[in-house]
Amino acid sequence: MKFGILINEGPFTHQASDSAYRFVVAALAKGHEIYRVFFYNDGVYNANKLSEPQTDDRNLVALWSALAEEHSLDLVVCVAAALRRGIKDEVLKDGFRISGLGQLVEAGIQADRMVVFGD
Amino acid sequence: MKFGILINEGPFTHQASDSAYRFVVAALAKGHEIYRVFFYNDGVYNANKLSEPQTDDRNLVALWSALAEEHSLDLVVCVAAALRRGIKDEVLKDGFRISGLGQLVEAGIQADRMVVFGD
Amino acid sequence: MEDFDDDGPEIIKRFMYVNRRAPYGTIYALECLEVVLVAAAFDQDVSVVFVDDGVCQLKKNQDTTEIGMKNFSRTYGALDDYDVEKIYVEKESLEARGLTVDDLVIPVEVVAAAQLQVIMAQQDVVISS
Amino acid sequence: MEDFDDDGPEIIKRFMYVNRRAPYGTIYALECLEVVLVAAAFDQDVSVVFVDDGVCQLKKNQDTTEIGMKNFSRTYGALDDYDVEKIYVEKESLEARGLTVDDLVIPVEVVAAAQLQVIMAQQDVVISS
Amino acid sequence: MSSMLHIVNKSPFDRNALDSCLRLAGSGSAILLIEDGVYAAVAKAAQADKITGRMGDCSFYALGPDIAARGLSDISLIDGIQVVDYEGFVDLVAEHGATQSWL
Amino acid sequence: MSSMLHIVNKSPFDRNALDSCLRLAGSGSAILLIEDGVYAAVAKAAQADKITGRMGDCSFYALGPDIAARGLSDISLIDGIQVVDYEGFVDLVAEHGATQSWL
Repeated sequence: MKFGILINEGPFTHQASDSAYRFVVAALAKGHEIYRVFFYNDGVYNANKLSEPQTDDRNLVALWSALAEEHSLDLVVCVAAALRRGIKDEVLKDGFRISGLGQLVEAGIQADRMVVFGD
Repeated sequence: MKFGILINEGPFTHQASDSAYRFVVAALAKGHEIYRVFFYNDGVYNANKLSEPQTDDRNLVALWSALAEEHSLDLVVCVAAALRRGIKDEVLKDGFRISGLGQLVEAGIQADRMVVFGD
Repeated sequence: MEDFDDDGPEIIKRFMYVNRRAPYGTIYALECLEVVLVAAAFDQDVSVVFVDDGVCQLKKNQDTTEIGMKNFSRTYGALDDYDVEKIYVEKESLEARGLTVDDLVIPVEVVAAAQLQVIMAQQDVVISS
Repeated sequence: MEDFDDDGPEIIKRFMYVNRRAPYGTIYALECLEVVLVAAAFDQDVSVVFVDDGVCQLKKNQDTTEIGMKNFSRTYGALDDYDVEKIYVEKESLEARGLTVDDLVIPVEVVAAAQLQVIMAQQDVVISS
Repeated sequence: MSSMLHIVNKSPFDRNALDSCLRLAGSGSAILLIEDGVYAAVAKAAQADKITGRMGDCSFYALGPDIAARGLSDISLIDGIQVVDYEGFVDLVAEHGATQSWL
Repeated sequence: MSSMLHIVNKSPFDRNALDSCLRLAGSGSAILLIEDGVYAAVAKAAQADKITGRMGDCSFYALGPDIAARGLSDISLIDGIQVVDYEGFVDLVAEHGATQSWL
């Protein structure tokens, strides 16, 4: 089955991105396809490559990036939400791309299920 | 009277930074002193100079920076909260400085009143 | 605007955008509206629901001058221009907040919770924020 | 550690740190704990309050292995080493959540809302998150 | 030290912040509603009795700019709630003891 | 289309998300508690009757990893709530129709 994922909060402050990450890992393990992960609202902060958690903490920016490389995931950061929050190409982690809200709607159309993670 | 201000949320997603900004402007207009504005939790995102709001929207990063210059405000971004969220010197707006949590406690000691703005 | 007709047979799904937050205190109301305006350009069956504090987004006479934030309440009027016509407001939420349809900035369909249960259950995609 | 004695007569204020949020769902519990550990090094009168979902921060037997987040519940035990001894838990909040003091990871003083009113009213600085 | 100022910035419909504030604010406290907290000031709202129940021993304020932003200027507020602007907010902080924000 | 899956990630003490979900979830819905939503699953909690009141016509699930993280593994949960792991979460999404998150 094809899943679309929407993440509305950044790493750290809310558990949303953690929960989404673990959901995606579990879905892939079960043989499902992840059509797209769309980052909206503060979710765009998940793509900030300058993020440097404490060494004994998880690093969601790196985890998403590595998962994208391993499974060819399409991680899309909303351009409008990102621009106002200062997430631009110069701080964008490998594996993420910036695009428009149409990509969220398209994920809703193409995926069999859409799951939203937020605050 | 000397006020200390604590801001726990970033620009845009919550009104906290807007409310704090308007409070500080009003306090200055009434002749009060702002001992320090401390940015904690997601509040550190207020210092991201890459932030580029729509042209018809307010730009809190720029507003805080300009207010700091005009009134010699001490805008302190918590280093621990900032590091994990990827707010570092290379994206730090003029007028903000990065320092430790002791600066928050010190503001509590030195200011006559501490006001917290958050989610 | 993107056109996915070339990708295969056209898919038309029922999309529901659920608003449960007050405006200005958080950005969710505004950023959800931005999604709906984009979504309207796709050839899908779109509905927008206002429930809980979401009904406050539609209150008339918003004036944000003194808080310095952009007043986006007039933009709801554009939903009609974008052919977004299924706009539901939950009756119980409206009443609990001391509001009536006369207080709202656009015409809406007021539905009781029991009706909204049915409408929600018919959706293919539910986007909340 | 900073020392402000040289700046003039020593000021000792009553600082209260108020925890009203559950752990892990949001970072506020962890980042508030980080503030308290720094604050303890200053020569001030520090108290920490757990009220509403904040009482859940102190629940024993937290195991975060499967959610992949750092388990910081043992760090509350360090408050005593830092001479933070005024740790209050609101009785009403604890009971509403089906918990008792035996469920908590550190010894605390359980206070009723009426007592907590008095303690809060004595503070000079209240930091909430 | 004079009485405390409590600040509530959350809708009483969405969160428990106002409930907790009213439970833990001592007699004589000042309570200021800002941001989404101003929805608690609406006279006809289902939650209005929460505030009227403490009107006798606490003083209540609401931030006018937040009321206007949310379109509540044409709505009746609970009798006895005083509307202040940002300068009034500053005065409230200065005139009271510690300030507590119920985030 | 089969019945909906509703996801609640908020504490029932702090927010109105569970209340709204229970009011608007149709008969036959599945309701999954994740993150701080798992506090609603505690049998002795003051809010427990909210869920027991819908136990007859909805099915309830709670995410085990979030229960364990919050130290609730040694606490009695409401009878009838099924504990699932992340793979069970994925199955619930796949087996139901649309998913609605009560943020």
